[in-house]
Amino acid sequence: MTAALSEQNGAPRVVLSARGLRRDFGGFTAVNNVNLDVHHARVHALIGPNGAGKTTVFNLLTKFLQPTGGTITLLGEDITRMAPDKVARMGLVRSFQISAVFPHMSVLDNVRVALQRPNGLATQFWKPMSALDGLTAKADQLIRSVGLDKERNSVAADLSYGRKRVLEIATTLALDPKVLLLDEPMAGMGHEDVGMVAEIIREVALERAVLMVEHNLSVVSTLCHHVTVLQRGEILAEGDYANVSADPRVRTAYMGTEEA
Amino acid sequence: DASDGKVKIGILNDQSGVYADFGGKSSYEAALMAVEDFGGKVLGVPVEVITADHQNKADIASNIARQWYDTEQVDSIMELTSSSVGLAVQALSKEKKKITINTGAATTELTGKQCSPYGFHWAYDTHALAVGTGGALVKQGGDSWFFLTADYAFGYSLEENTGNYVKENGGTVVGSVRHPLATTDFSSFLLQAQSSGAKVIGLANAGLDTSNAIKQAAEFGIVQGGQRLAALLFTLAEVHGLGLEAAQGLTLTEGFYWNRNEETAKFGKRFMERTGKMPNMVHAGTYSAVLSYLKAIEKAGSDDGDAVAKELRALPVNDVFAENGKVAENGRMIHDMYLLEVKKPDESKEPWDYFKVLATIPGSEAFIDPAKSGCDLVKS
Amino acid sequence: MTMIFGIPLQAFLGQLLIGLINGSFYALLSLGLAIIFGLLRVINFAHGAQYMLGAFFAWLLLSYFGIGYWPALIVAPLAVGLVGAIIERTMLRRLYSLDPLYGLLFTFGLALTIEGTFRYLYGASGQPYATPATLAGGTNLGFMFLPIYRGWVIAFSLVVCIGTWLVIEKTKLGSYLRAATENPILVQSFGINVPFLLTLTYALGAALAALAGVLAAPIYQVSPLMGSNIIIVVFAVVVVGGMGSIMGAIVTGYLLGVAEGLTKVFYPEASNIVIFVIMAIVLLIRPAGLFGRDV
Amino acid sequence: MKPLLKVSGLNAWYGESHILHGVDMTVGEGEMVTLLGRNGVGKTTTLRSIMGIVRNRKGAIDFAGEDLIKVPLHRVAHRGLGFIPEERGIFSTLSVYENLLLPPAVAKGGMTVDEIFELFPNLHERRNSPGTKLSGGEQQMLAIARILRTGVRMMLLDEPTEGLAPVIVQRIGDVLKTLKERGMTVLLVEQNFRFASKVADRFYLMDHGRMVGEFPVLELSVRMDMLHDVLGV
Amino acid sequence: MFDMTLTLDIDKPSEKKPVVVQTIILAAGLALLVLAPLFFYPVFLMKLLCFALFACAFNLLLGYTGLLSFGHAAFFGGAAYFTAHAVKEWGLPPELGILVGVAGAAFLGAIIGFLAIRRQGIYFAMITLALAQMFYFFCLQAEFTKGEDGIQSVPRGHLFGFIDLSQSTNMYYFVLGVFIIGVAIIWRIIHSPFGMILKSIRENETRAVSLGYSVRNYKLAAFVMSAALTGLAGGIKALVFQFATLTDVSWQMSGEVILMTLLGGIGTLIGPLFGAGLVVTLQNYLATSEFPVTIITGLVFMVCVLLFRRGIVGEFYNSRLGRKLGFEHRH
Ligand SMILES: Nc1ncnc2c1ncn2[C@@H]1O[C@H](COP(=O)(O)OP(=O)(O)OP(=O)(O)O)[C@@H](O)[C@H]1O
Ligand SMILES: Nc1ncnc2c1ncn2[C@@H]1O[C@H](COP(=O)(O)OP(=O)(O)OP(=O)(O)O)[C@@H](O)[C@H]1O
Ligand SMILES: [Mg+2]
Ligand SMILES: [Mg+2]
Repeated sequence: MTAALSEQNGAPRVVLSARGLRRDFGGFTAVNNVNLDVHHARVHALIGPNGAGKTTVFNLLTKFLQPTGGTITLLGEDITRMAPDKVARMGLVRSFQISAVFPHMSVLDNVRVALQRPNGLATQFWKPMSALDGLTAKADQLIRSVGLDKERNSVAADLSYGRKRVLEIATTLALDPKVLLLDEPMAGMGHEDVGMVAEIIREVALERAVLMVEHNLSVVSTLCHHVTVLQRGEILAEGDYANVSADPRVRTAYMGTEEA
Repeated sequence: DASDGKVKIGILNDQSGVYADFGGKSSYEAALMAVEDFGGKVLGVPVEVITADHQNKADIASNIARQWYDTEQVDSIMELTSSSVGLAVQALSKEKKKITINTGAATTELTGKQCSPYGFHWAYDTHALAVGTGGALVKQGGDSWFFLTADYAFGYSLEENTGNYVKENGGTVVGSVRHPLATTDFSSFLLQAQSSGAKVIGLANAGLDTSNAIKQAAEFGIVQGGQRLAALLFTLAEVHGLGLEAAQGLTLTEGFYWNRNEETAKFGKRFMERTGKMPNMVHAGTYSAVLSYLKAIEKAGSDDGDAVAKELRALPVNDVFAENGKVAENGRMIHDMYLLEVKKPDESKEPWDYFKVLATIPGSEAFIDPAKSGCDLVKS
Repeated sequence: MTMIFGIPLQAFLGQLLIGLINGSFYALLSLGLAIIFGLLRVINFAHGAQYMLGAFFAWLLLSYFGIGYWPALIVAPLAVGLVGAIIERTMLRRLYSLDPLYGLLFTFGLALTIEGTFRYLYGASGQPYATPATLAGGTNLGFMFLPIYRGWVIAFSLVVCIGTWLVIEKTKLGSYLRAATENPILVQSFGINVPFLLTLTYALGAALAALAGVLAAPIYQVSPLMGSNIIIVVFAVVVVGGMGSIMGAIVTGYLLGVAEGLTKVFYPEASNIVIFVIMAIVLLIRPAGLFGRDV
Repeated sequence: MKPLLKVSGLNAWYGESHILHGVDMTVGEGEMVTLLGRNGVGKTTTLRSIMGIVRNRKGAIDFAGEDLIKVPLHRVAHRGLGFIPEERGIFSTLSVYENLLLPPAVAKGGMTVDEIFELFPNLHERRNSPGTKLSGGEQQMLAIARILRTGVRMMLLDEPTEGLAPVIVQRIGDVLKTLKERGMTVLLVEQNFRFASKVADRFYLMDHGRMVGEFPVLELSVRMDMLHDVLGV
Repeated sequence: MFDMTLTLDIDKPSEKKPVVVQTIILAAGLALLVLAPLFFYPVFLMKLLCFALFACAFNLLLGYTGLLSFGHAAFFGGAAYFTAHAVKEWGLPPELGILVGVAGAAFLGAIIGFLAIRRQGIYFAMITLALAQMFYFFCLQAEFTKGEDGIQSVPRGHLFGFIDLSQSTNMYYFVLGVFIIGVAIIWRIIHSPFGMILKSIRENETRAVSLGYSVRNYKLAAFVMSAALTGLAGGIKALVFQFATLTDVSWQMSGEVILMTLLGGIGTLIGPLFGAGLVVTLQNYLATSEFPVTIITGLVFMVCVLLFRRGIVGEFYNSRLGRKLGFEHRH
């Protein structure tokens, strides 16, 4: 409700926000006092050195981990204690740092499985498989949009690593999420795919919020509207890429002295 | 005359489980001996004996029995160790109008509420054990009892029969504890029995369970502490398994002892030659049951269930197992039982010389008066 | 007489002690299971059978070769360990690359075969095994009569458990073993002979089970069924303790033994299921088990 | 330069699929060679075949005068060859410290634990936590550090920079340079071309299970076209 | 979760022509079952069908959800007890008695499943085993189960009030009918949108969660369905043998059904039917022989796991003939 109002005022509305987020592992604090606002129709990058807590933040936001402290709000609703599948159903969907597909299903079926839930075709144990035929067209469209047409009928396990990541993005998009969390979507991808995936992300971000972790700074610089830098679990700097990358603290902590 | 050209007897019992020594394969041998002694033929047709292991499972037993009747032309089934098996097969046989003669199971139910016109109970029962072993110990001053009871029908029946007997004779039952079949560790039950202060600890279980309990009682110094053990169902086979050292001094009740007289000893030796061990009451009882069955067929001139059942009730039983035994209306074969004591190792003069006969318990005392058995076959 | 919760002190302490003795067996067995599982990712269903084998070896040694308890305490575990090694080398090893459930199924079949064979050969009824003369008799502790042999079982099992734990957790060998569980190929590429390590592990686990078997022989009879009677309870112990945690297996073994012993005092009918009930409760509260890591 | 590793006519298979079709390459003593190629051309497979992890292979792998084809996997390390896999292979049941100490030293001259902790302070800080609780980058450092201890003569390094922050990549580059100064031989598989160009002496270019090109770092600029064709850089 | 080298996919024809062949095979199979009592001992056939249905229901969980339950005997034996009690003590007609059994098994399945699905893989197997063992001890001690004796002499009664089931032919066709209905239900579940989600959960659970599927609920639903269908098998078994005993709730029974499924082919619809047929025949054959069944059972288990993980039907599907007939499977 509040979110919808703010949009009318012209400013991009906040769809996902975290306040004072904290997570301890034993005595070790992996994430500490993180405040984060993810906006509709924007690509937000979360960068930082290895071990800074980026994946942990993702896990906290998507409820795969329970926060030790702080609150998370999604579309105006407090989701701090919600189950991960429920959060996903509310429209917050993630990809994984290590590719996650259904290995022994065809590419088409991978996408259709994702389409089943939003189309209310998941619990019908009494209906025949042909009930799913209606999803094929939509699935094909998604497959085409990520350039997997040739592999449509191959088993996901047979795809190369990079293609699997692309497939994962396709299944994620199938849910038509409101907020998309991508953990290193380009990692392990060949050069030919990086550009295409970047293009896909740019496109989907037109009507969705995207939060991504990425080490490929050229991607970050061209794609992202907003960058948050994490270090040792805390926010080190925030702003657009130009500002952040000029920050000397960021340079020493993350980027190093020269562009990689 | 005999249906389908032969008379077929099935020996169905536990041949690999806890009661394998109690009856087991040797019961089959006993049946074969009986057939041979009878001449191998009845009414001019051959007599055949088959056997199977029911692994102490009532359902397996009843499946085998069903199949035997339906597809193998079996005319009667015998031995049937374990109460659950006995009851199940007797019920099935009633439906099929076939004879069962039970020598292995103990429960009085077989000839009580669940009696059958075709079902006979031959060797012993829980009542006889209660009167025999229970009675002996009560007479020796064991007037307070604590029971270790196998947690199933046979155990309850044995505990109840013995408990009643104790109470009728002025004693008390101070407590009881139930243990599952095939318990390996009795120590905590024994401790309970020990702290109950009862004079007698009644072991209302059988086979391996009883042996284990006795062994562990020794470990915990229970007998030294002044309490007595009553192994209510214990036979020659279990004594052999346990060894005289551990078993000495136990009082027990059996319907047969091979070394009781010349005739029994002769039978025992013959049996020994075939099986490598001496017979207990189950083996001798099975011999007797088969013999009596064949006699009844001969007398009836047919192997039809109704005719044979009638003759079995009419004929007296006189063989190596029973002297002047007779079959009551409820199917109970009434005969004398023996109160025995296990010898000390140095008293034993030859292998398998394990028992002293303390007393003979007349059949009328040992077994329930058929009129009071609860069996509706008995006209009152 | 002193009473605790309406139970004579003597009975209470007595049962506590007996619980500890049972716990000793649970601990020894779940320790072996935990080691094999921890390193091979195989749920060794044959553990009960190997425990039984240990007892049977001791019995066979005594009845056919006149070899007594003390040598048997060493020889039987070695022999069973050797059998374990052969099984691992020839069969079990082929299953490592598959889902761990196949290991469970294989050892389940193995257990049936071993038990079936011994039932076939020796019948289901137990064979007696005498308490060694040096440990025969008992002492009156005042509150109970403690058979010396049972006291020995508690003490000895504690020593074995702690010793094994030290080896696995604190030595280089132990860290090789743990690493090899996760990625045998990589560990091998570091220059460590992993196949041999795995064989050794399975042999060690089997030997521990056999050791428990020899310890048990004088208390319970030596019976082909002794293993299958205890194995499922030990499974529950392992689940409660947290799979793969060696310390967890040991501590939970003793704890649940005591819990079971106490149930026998207060509510004997439930003594069979108390361990399973505890398991259910633990699962509700801490699905990973008392000592398990979250997975 | 004396060749330390000489691979000739190496073929390798995964089950039925034939991945390497006669790979030939040489790595000199103390040299740092980088293997470039697109996804799935068989770079990892080459390393795994040399190490002996892929056993279904034919050809000759001469390492310090001995053919490795017949050496069982657990003896290869003792010949002085260390392998750092793409997926890092950190053990979750071992602490960081235990992970570090795991591989047995195969020769003298490896780095000491103190030197390693100096190189990778993160590891020192997290030394008592379970290995896989480290972040991806920390795990990569641990994987490299682990091999540095053992004193091998040659390392096979599979994509060490994948998923690492630029600072860490730089640090790893520095480490590799340090190692080279100490005489370590390295065969590196890398997608990060820029990184590779900073550390390598020589490049091999791979396509479809074969070597399709080879050139020293100095010729890099003139070879750009060929790289473009094969890699699509 | 379960090993993926197995024949995972469903008995699904890939081309048109094989459909004909498969229809013929199916029809022949049905005809065989209808005529079988002319040639075989009906009680044996009924036993076979009961176990086949049991194994198929079990396979719904193992083969299609990837959950290895080591406690299915609880549902099988539990339902047998419930049905037997309902028919014998409450005097219900057979069809209602069986429904009581199914409902009871489903209820038990909900409880055990609720606890067990908190863990995965091997833990799941052990927990189901332990909980089923707990149920076993409950049955051992509960009044209504009659301890070691079991519930004996259960009347078969009259189906729908007029078909006398004590006639073994009538009983046979009743059992056959129930079997066909049971298998049809399983087939439908597997080939449904729901079945698709089950498959995806088995393939990658975390991913399924992130797509918004409440994995626990799906698993629990599959568990309860499998338990209920197992209960159907247990209920008819109680009527066929007029008996309900501890054997059916013992862990050995849980092991047996795994063997049947493994032997026939995990994840194939009709594999368990063959597995059950083989095991039941073997047991029948060995029941009256000297040789203990357990040794053979154990050995078959070991050989299967080591050499024929696909099982009879799975191996057939992968054989040349099987492929020709269109049963080809990936992997
Ligand atoms: N275990 C395996 N079984 C079957 N095929 C495999 C296996 N591992 C890799 N492959 C196939 O072998 C080919 C070469 O793989 P390899 O891992 O060597 O490629 P790579 O050059 O290292 O690629 P990347 O840059 O993605 O790591 C690929 O087509 C891959 O799909
Ligand atoms: N489950 C866990 N238990 C203990 N420590 C953890 C756990 N998960 C993460 N950590 C620690 O938290 C810190 C942050 O890890 P995280 O995976 O979030 O890093 P990251 O920023 O994603 O790094 P990378 O870019 O390398 O993936 C690391 O030091 C890691 O060791
Ligand atoms: Mg990360
Ligand atoms: Mg690679």
